This record gives sequence, structure tokens and C-alpha cells, in this order.
Amino acid sequence: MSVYRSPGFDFSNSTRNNFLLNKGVPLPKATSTGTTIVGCVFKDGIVLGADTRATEGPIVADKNCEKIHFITEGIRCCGAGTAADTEFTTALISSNMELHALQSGRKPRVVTAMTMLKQTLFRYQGHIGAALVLGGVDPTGPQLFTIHPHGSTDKLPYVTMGSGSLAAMAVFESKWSANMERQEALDLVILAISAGIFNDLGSGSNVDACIITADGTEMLRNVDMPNQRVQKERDYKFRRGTTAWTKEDVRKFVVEETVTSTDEMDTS
Amino acid sequence: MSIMEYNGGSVIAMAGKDCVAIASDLRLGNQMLSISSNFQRVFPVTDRIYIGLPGLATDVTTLRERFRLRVNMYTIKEEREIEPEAFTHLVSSTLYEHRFGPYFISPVVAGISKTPTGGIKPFIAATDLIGCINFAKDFVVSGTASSKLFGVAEGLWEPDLGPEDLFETISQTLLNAVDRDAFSGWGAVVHVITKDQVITRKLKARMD
Amino acid sequence: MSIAAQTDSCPRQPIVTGTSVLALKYKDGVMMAADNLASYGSLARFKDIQRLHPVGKYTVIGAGGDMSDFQYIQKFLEQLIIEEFTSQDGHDLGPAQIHEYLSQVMYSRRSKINPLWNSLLVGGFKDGKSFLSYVDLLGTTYSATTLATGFGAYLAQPILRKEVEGRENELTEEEAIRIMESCMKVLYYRDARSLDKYQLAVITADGVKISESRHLSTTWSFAEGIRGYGAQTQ
Amino acid sequence: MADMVSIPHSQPQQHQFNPYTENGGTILAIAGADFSVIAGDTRQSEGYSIQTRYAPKVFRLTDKAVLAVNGFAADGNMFVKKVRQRLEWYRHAHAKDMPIRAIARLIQTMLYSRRFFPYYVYNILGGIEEDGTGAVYSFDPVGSYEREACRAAGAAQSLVQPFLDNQIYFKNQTPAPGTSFPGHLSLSTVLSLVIDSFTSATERHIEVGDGLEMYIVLAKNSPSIQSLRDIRGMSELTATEDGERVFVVRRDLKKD
Amino acid sequence: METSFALIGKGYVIVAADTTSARSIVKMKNDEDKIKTVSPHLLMTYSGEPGDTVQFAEYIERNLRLYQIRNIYPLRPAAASSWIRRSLAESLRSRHPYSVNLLLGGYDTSLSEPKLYWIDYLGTVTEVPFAAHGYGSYFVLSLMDRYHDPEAPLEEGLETLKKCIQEVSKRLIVSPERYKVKIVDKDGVRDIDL
Amino acid sequence: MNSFVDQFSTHSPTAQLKRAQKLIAAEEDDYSDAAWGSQAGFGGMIKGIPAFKVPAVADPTAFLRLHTDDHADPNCRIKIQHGTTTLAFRFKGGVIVAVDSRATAGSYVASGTVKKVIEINPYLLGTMAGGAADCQFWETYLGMHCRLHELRNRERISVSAASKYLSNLVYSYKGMGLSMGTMICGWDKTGPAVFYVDSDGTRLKGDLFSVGSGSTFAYGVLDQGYRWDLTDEEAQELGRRSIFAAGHRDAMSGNTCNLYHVKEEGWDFIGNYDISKMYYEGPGDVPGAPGGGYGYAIRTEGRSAANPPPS
Repeated sequence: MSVYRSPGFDFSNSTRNNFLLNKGVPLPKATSTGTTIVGCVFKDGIVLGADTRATEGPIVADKNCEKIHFITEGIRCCGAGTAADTEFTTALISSNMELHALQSGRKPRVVTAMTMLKQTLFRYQGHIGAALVLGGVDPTGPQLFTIHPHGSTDKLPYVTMGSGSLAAMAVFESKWSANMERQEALDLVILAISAGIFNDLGSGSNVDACIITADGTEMLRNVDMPNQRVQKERDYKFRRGTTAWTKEDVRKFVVEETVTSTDEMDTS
Repeated sequence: MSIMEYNGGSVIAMAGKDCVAIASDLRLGNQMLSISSNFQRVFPVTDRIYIGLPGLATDVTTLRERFRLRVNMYTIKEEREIEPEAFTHLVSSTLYEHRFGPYFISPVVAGISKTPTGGIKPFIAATDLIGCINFAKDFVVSGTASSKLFGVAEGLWEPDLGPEDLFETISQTLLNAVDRDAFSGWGAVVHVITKDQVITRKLKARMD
Repeated sequence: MSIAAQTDSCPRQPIVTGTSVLALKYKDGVMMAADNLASYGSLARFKDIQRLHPVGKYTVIGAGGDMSDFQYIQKFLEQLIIEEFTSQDGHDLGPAQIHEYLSQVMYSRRSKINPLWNSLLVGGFKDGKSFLSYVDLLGTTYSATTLATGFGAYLAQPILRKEVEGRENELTEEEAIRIMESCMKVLYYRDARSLDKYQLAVITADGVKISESRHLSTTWSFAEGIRGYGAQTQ
Repeated sequence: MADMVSIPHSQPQQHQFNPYTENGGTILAIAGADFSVIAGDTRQSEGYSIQTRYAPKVFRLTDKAVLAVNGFAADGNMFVKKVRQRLEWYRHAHAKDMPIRAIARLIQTMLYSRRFFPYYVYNILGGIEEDGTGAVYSFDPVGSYEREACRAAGAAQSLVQPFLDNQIYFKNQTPAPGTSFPGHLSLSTVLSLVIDSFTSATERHIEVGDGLEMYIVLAKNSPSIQSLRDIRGMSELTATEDGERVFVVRRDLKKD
Repeated sequence: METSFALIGKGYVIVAADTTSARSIVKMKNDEDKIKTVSPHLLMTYSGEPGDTVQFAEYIERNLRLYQIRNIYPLRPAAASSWIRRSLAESLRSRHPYSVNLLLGGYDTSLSEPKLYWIDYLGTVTEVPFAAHGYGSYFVLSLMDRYHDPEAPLEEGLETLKKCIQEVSKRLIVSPERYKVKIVDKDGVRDIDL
Repeated sequence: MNSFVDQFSTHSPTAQLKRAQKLIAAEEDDYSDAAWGSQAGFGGMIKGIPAFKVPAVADPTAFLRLHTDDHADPNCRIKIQHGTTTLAFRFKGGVIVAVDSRATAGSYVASGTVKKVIEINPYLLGTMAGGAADCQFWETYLGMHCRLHELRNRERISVSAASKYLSNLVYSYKGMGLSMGTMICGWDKTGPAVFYVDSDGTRLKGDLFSVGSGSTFAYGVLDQGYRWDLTDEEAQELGRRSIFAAGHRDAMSGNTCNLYHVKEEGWDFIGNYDISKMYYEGPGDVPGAPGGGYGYAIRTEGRSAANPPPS
């Protein structure tokens, strides 16, 4: 058996899980990114944006996760939906794109990534819960797409996805214009993501953005941080010996030559 | 009742200054009925990496065996010890492979990783049951008491705690969280991992 | 008594419905907006109904949801105002009183499992104070300086909050109109049950004014540049 | 996402009318030796939408009793209204405020009278007992209640309560040799614990945030008044003279 | 209803299982032996889905025997528990999983120590000083928390077992009337008449 | 539709109020009988059985189950507290009543300090299992009736009569969704008495009962140690030890044990014991306690089943 296993999904647990399901136990939920993700076209390229909150039901599982995924140098993809699915699907397409680029010897195109993604997602009939915003600049110019979990796609000059998509779309619909400057477009994306962060409970924390032009890609991690936690009122350090314990086992990696006495812990 | 609550159990990991700690309760239950008060769900992977596997108990054992196999294969093939980051991705891909028939486990990884300059860096991470990784700088939690652990840890955790202080903070967090969870408890164990030793302590926890 | 209230004890579904209502507080009072459409499922059934309704001298209510229930509400509020008038006791009903009354009615109807299928905004201006509050079919109430029902809660509220929060006392009527217009435009772009014909209500110290229907000018020019939904370029 | 926003328009398939909804938020109360702190956040939400950033969940009933309600907002507001009505009647009949012990029992019977159509409301009653001690009573939706020293309820109760167990009751802590934990915490400690509880809950629970309202009820001539002097954003709500005093402190919480 | 108990004592494990074989509302047989001796120092009670139980027990028995034939030495209890668990967990992922709950008692001749493992149909395994399966466990676990002693001589261990049987027959609605009792110690396996 | 006449003929304040009430449908019953505790100070005494508002749906029980029963649907919103171990037994020295103090809502331990013994009056105790509010409310209500019985008949109510009264009361709500399993314990002319009453309408006289999710564990210890001629100390220890056993093994029971002893002259509160403390150290210096922790690991510490051959 190899460390590197054969690719593809393993369905060996499915029979068992169905058996358990039939006993009336519901399947647990995976981490989802409630999420606001957006993309918009400007004069020289594409700006993508995302919030950084990952949720498990009403609980915030990760306050500063990354939702803008690498596809190729000039192509990035924002993911909403089931977090693991967005992570692995984009990683898979990223590596396929690299192979494709090596094979064809050309700069990869955004439509190629889009087609790979939609074919993958369509094959799984929506069971892979990834809602994506794909953007990038290739020899044909700036391209921006959305891909829905079932594999349908959209091509528009400004797009939003996720639970905060309506809030962000409201900003785009009222403020977007054709041929914006780089800074203008970045500000608009930050504004759109902020609308999601402050009006949609599934989105929150910081703003990530990514500007892609023909000259290069600039990843702006945490470009805006409007939700830093304030200083706590109290200090919560405990007195050493606060926790009572019954048994101790110390495993030292360095074998000591001389035995020195260490402070005895309070075992009460 | 969710399948994740069938056997109960919770794990938390916290980062400190040049150290990490990982702790779990010891209950093995059969829904309401408690069966064993010494069910380990935190295991050493290498000297400096520990993994906690809260969830369905049968999968705890199965996954522990699988991870041991895959880590051994890695070590043989690469002729070096696996680093926490790589191990976390190994965990993640193992779980995602079972995307459509998952193991009912959401693991927590804690370890000390080496930086390229030869320094060390505390590392903690958690994944959900299909392998979505959550890299955190402060703490990660998982299991039936996760919402309780989140609340207490968010209150008690402070940056740059030394090993002994980290032990107190993680122990207090775990104990108070599991006391509010019917499916976790029945004893607890804490591992504090530093550069050159691992301190393992069994806590005097509530037994009801 | 309306037939609906007497005979129908099991919950119905909304049939002819209105979509969002928007409202905000500004320097001089309260402004409210709603389009003129009543839909029958996905059919744009009536394109000239009025969803903003004045009650007494100081108040406007705006309704989304079932239009027949809304007309029933108009009717009993009318009754209420007449009774208040006939008693001539030196009091008259302000927006706060009307909102309270409405919320009691809505809550009691939900408690009878026979709700009035609406979400309502109550806005008004009386004794130098503006008032803006919400009530819906469950009896849930809340106030804020900007409110939006239906789809507006998702599409318009973010814009309203951004533009209005913290500036309630500086916004002029012109600015308020501009904000409302941009929100209505967004709604018309994205809410499939909306219309580009809407009315504005302004409630200030001068009383209630409900405008004639206004028309939104919209642009769709960007669509010309789009070809297909994927690889297609021509 | 798509199904969520289509709610206002869902037409023919509308099935059973559900008279309840959940409006998020969290409340908590802590009793001290001669004071009681009752706090709640001010966000009201439904699903993933914030309905308003300011909807109070904590209400002054009398100068010695404050009630916090959480759950379904319409039920909560109606319930508070009815409790206040009863207290008003009591005042007319007896020319004094109802003692908090009696209010607690009153709330039980009022909640239980809706045993078969419950108020979806979690109540916490805080205030000063007739003997001058701080008291907290907590209720389930159908009226079972008990007197406690501290209690959190609502969306983030499972996040906040174990933290309070640790910090208020000193659960699982061993005191330093030869010492013991204080029986009652000071008002300033309690207030900072309340603030930290809410900032922590805001970090990890999506339905908690926007604003924090803390009501403080002080026993007659309580020395704890000293620690209120330099509290930012404090105002007094006391209505009667020479008795218990009620204060409110407002703070901002994160709005995301 | 099916009930099985097991407890360890000074140098031995006592294993007991009811002897009823039921189908629908009928007791088909009341002297069925549901304890299988799977290797010289290893005993296993099985309960659960009729059919699965015996098939699985025999599968285990044959494989452990095969191991011993190949390697001369039998598997020690800890290793056997691990292998049995894996068999169960793997079968659970197959089309027809075995639905069997087990108590595995053995004497580790190398450590001179009795061992007891609680194993359920999901493949959960844990080492315990005493264990029970079936509804009876809800009555006897607390009883054994109270009375069990790991250093008890055999007579005392059997007394504790009798307490358990008596408690179950007192409180369980449809309680088994007879039990098969076996012990395993350094001398191997033997039957006990209560 | 002669609303015009309507308006002008009925503008008297009372008519208006009536109309408003019709519209708003004030829950009249809410402030009539149900307010038996205190008619908001207007001193109304009991007017028969309290009335409850029932939702206007075809099947109110299904409605209630849909919204409150977390056994049927763990996602239901209104969580009513559950889980318990209670026990009571009769012996020559009276009645021992022992309970745990945990309340759970789903997997969340909602409280660890619940008083599950309801002190109906100085001679009667009731225990609480099932819906906490149901037990608290009806047993308090029972207390009022017991007092009325005393006033009417100049003698204390018998345990049998009190339990019968409660049984009849809850039986009248059968099928509506009440959930209680209680033991009414006391001492009357017939001596110590224990009655089990539940919301199905069952009422049993007996010597020894345990109710709740942890009852089986309590029985396991209780049955083995129970005799009629226990001394007071032995009996108290048995009650305590049994609740410990249940609190230890059952996830839904635990925290502390409250122990009561009913004697001829009324009940005595014996004490409150932390179950975790009992595990490690025992109940402390109390009569009847063997000393040392109850916990299996504590009790058998250092003891091993291994029997290595003597070397």
C-alpha cells in the first residue's frame, strides 16, 4: 500500500452509514462557509473578494479562514458552500490546470478552469456543495464566472455568491460602472463584502481581496479588518496548581545526564 | 440524537509560547449509558504531534490505525518524520476521500513544527468530518461539547502562555465545558507538548 | 365584520401579494416607499395598487404580503380612527398608538393560528418626533432608523443602513429620495415580483404626503456585451 | 441561500402555519451579595438577517426587579407587558411593589397557564430580595424555576454558562493552600465578567452582537455604588426614593 | 431478553450469558450455549441478530484456530480483541454486516493477567474490569460499581455474579431464567454450575 | 353593511372595549382562573381547576409535540428540561427520599442545582421526574389542596388521599402532553407511605420506587441493600449510595444528591452531597458512611486481578 493513494472517492463507509441512517440517526453537518463572495470586472482586470467567517450552524468555527483559492497564477476562485468541497474541488482543478498548461505549453485560460469545474460539479449532481466565483485574466482578457453546485455557470461583469450575496449584489447594482479604475474597483469590492459582513449573519470578520491584471496577481489578505476583538476586561491567567490532577507522566526527548530536582507540582 | 453524539467525547487543543496542549475527556458512552472511564481518544503520531479523534468510537480506533499506517508509510518513503502541517493534510485528504460515506470523526491535531530556520513553532488545527481544515492561532475544539468549549476557551485563552500556564488554562477550559455536556466527561487527560518533552496528566474531573 | 375574520379559523395562504416596503428616518421625518404591484403567484396581476396607506393625520402604514388582509387592516383602522374622532376626548392617535394597536391585532391573530398574512411598516411623525416600526404576521415587532420588509430586508436594508445609520438628523428630503430611488432600482433589478412603478410617502410636521406613482429609469446596456454563459464569445 | 431568500414569496406549497420563530440573542444574570446584574445583547435576528441592532431584551419591572426575556420576540414582549400589568394591579391593591420572590411565582403561574400553547420565552428575573440580598431566578418556557447565583440563557447559553461556572462559582478550581474563594464577587468584577462573557459570545455565535445592556439593581444603601461611579455609559432608572436603585450601562458589541 | 455479564477477579474471568433462544414471541430453546471458547484461554459471549451471532462466533473461532495452527502460539487476548474488532468494523462496511455484541474474556498467560473486553456491533472496543450487554446492563453496571473487586477470590466473584442475576430477574420485564457460566483462568476454560 | 349606524350607536367606552377585545382577543382565561397563585393581589381563592389556553389547531397535542418534544425532534425550539434519578423507599424508620439535581435540555446540562424534592408541606414530600414545570406546578397546587383539606376536616390529609388527588388531577389531562413521574411520600395514621403517581394516571402503593432515566442504576444498588429493618443511618446511606450509582452511570443524572428522611413528626432534610466528591472522597463525615470514596477506581485503587506465579 502506498502513501499516495489512488485518486477518487472511497464509498466503503456508505453501506454502514446508510445502515445507521436507517436506524434513525441523522447524518451530522459539515462546516459550511455562510459567506459573502464577489467578483467584479474593471478596466484592466478582475477583483475578487471574500469575507473570512466559517460557520458550523450558528457557531463560528473559524474567524479568519481563506476563501479565495489559488487556481493558477492568473486565475483565482472564491468558494461558498460546504467548506471542504470548495477547498478540494478548487485544489483538484488547480492541479489539472497546471497539468493542462504543461501539456499544452500555453498560459491557461479561465474558461478552461470554468469548464473543468462545471463538469466536475455536474458529474456529482449537486452533491458536491460548492458555489464558486471564478475570475482571472488570460490571453483573451479578463474573465469572470460563477459556478453553481449543480454545474450551471454565469458570465457577468459583477457577480456575488453565498448567503450574503444579496447584500453584496445590492452594492454592485447601485454602484458598479463599466471601466472602473483599479482602486475604484477594489473599494467597491470591499464595500460589497462589508455589506455582507455587517448585514448577513453567515458572513463576518475580515475582508480578503485579490486583484488580477495582465501584469500580475495581487492577493490582499485581510485588506480590511473592521472587526477586531476589543481588549478583554480581565486577565484570566490561573494560579499554577489551580487544576487538581491525579497522575503525571513525563516523556523527555532529551535524555538528561544529571538528575536535577524540579519544582514539585501541587497535587491536591 | 446525532451519530456524533452516540459515544460522546470532546477534544480541545491550544497554542502557547513554544508549546501546545491537547486535552480530551475519557468517557465512552452508549448514548446515555456510560461504559468506560478510560477511553483514550488522543494519540501520539510522532514525538511532537498528537491527534485527537472525537466522534464515533469505532471510527476512533479505525482511523487511528489508518493514520498510523499512513504515517509509517510516509516515514519509510520520505525517510524523515512527518511535520504537523503535512500530517494535517494527510488527515484532511483521508477524510475527504470518504466525502460520500464519512467517518464520524472531526479530528484535532496539535504539534510542534520546525521552521526552515531551525526554530520551532506551535501548530494546532482541526478539521470537520469531511476534512475541511481550520488552522487557528489560538485554539481549536471538537466533539459533543464543542460549543461549550468555544465559549470558555474564547474567554480564558491568552496569548504566549508557557507550558505550565497553558496546562492550567486548557484544563480549566476542558473541565468546565464538559461539566455542561451530558455526553462528555468521566475523567480527562491533558498532554502538553514542548520542544523536548511531553507532559501527560490525568485530571481529577467530575465523575457524573 | 369582514368575512375573513369571522368564518376562517384555519390558516390560509397569501393569494394576491405585494413585495417589499422600505422606510427610513431623515431630518424632517419619515419616508416610506413601495411599488404598485400586486402579484398572483408569479403573475404580475395588478399593476396599480397602492400599498402605502395613510391612517389618521400622522401615520402611514406600508404593507407587504397578502393584499386582501391588508385591505381588511385598512378597514378596521378606518373604524378605529372614526371612533377616536367621535369620542372627541382631546387625544388623537399617533403612529406609536397605531403600531401598538396593530401589533396587538397581529399577535392575537397569530395566537388564534389565523394570522393576517402581512408584514407592515408603520411610520409617522407627531409632536416633533418621528416614529418607525415593524410588525408582521407573527406579531414580531422592532424599530430601527431604516426598515425594509420582504426582499427589501436582504437587498435594500444593506444600502439603507450604510447610507442612513448615524446620519438620521442630517439627511435632507432630497438625499432621502435619492437613497430610496436607488434602493427601489436595486429591487427592481433583482426582485422578480417587483415593478418599476412605485410611490413615496413622506410624513413630517406638515402631515402625510403620498406621492403619485413614480417611474424608475433603469439601464440594461451592460447586457449587450455579454455572450452566453461560458466559452461562447460571439 | 436561495431557499432562504425566497421565503417572502413561497406561495402554493405553504403548509402548516408555524406560530413560532427564533429571534436569537443571549441574556444572563448574576446575583451578588447586595446587588444583581441582568444583561442582554440588543440584536434581534431571524435566520441570517439582522432585524434590528437595537431591541431591548432586559426590562425594568420595579426598582428591585428586572426581567430579561429571550426566545421568540413577540411572545417575549407580550409576556413582559402582561407581567407589568399584573405588577401594576398589585401596586394598586397593596400600595407597594411586589417582592421579587412573589414575582417569580407569578411568572411561573403565568407561564404554566400556557402549558399547552407555550410562550417560547426563556426568562431570567434578577433583583433584590426583601432581605436585601441579590437574587436571580431562571425559568424554562413552561414555568419551572429555581433561584440561582448566576444563569445564562438564549442562543449562546452553552458558550457563556460554563465560563460563568468557572469564574463565578470557581468550579474545578482549587484555591491556593490556606485560602478559600470569596463567597461573593464585587460589583466591578461581576460587570467585567459580564462584558467579557458577551464579547466572547459575540466572537463565536453569529446571533449575538450589536449592543450590550446591563441593568444593575442595588440594595438599599449598598456600598457597591462606589464601583459604579467611574463606569462609562451609565445612567440611573430609579423611580422611587430611599430604596433599591436601578442603573443601566450600555456598551457596543461587534456588528458583524 | 438477551443478557450477558462478565467480570474479572484474582486471576480469572467469569463470563455468563442467558441460554434463551427466542424467535418472535416464542422461546425456541432454553439451554443454548452462547459462550464460545475461541482459543485455549479465550472466551466470547455473543448476542444480537439471530444467525449473525453464531456465524460470526464460528468465523472468529476458526480464524483464531488457524492462526494458532500457523504460528503455534495463539493470539493473546489484547491482540485477539483488536482483530475481532477489525473484523466487525469491516463487516459493517459490507452489504451484510454482522450485528453482534460481544464480551471477550481471556487469560493472558504471558502477563498472568485476566483480561476483559467490551465490544459492540459497531466495532467499538474497550477494556473493562466488568461488563454487560443487553437491557440487563442498565441494572448490573451500577451493582458491580458497588460490589466488584478485582482481587476477589472465585467464590466472591461468583457471589457478585449471583447478585447480578438476581437483580435482573427481579427488575427486567422479560428476564432470562437460566444462565450458562464459564470461567477462564491460567488452567484454561471451564464450565461452572451456579 | 350598516357600519355607519354601527359606529355611532356603539361608541360607549364599554362597547369599544368589547370590540377591541374581540379584535385583540385578549386571552381572557389567562387572567381568570389560572391566576390562582395571587389574583394580582385581588385575593381570589381557588375557583376549581386552573384553565389553560389551548392552540386553535385541529390537533393540539400534535402541535405541542411538534414544538416542544425533543425526543421526537431534537431540533424543536422549545426545550423542556428532562432527565433525572429519584428514589424513595419505606423502612421501619420512615421513608427515605433521595434525588439527583441535574436537568438536561438535549445534551446541554441546563442546571446542576435543581431541587427535585418538592416540599408539599411539613409532612409530605413529592419528587420530580419528567417535565420540571409539570411537577413543580401540580405539586404546589396539591399543597394548596392539602391545606384546604386540613382546614375543612381538621386533620391532615392521608398520603393515600393526597396522591389520589394528584393522580385524578393529572389523569384529567391525559393525552395532552403532561409528563411527570412522581413519588408522594409522607407519614400518616397508617405509618410511613410511598405512592408512585405518573401522568399516565398510574398510581401505585409500594415500599420502594425509583423513577427517571437513571432509575435502573439506582435499583441495582438499592435492591441489593434494601431490608425493612435498616437503621436510620443505613437507610440514609443506601439512598445516597444509590443516587450516586445512578449519577455516575447515567449521563442525564448527576451533580448532587439531595437526601430527605420522613419520620413520624415530619420530614427532615438530611443533606446535599456532591456526586463527584462522593466519588473521590465519599459523602464526608456523616453517620452511616463507610469512609472513603464510592468511586470504583478509588475503591479498588492499587488492587490488581493479575496473579503472577510466586517467583
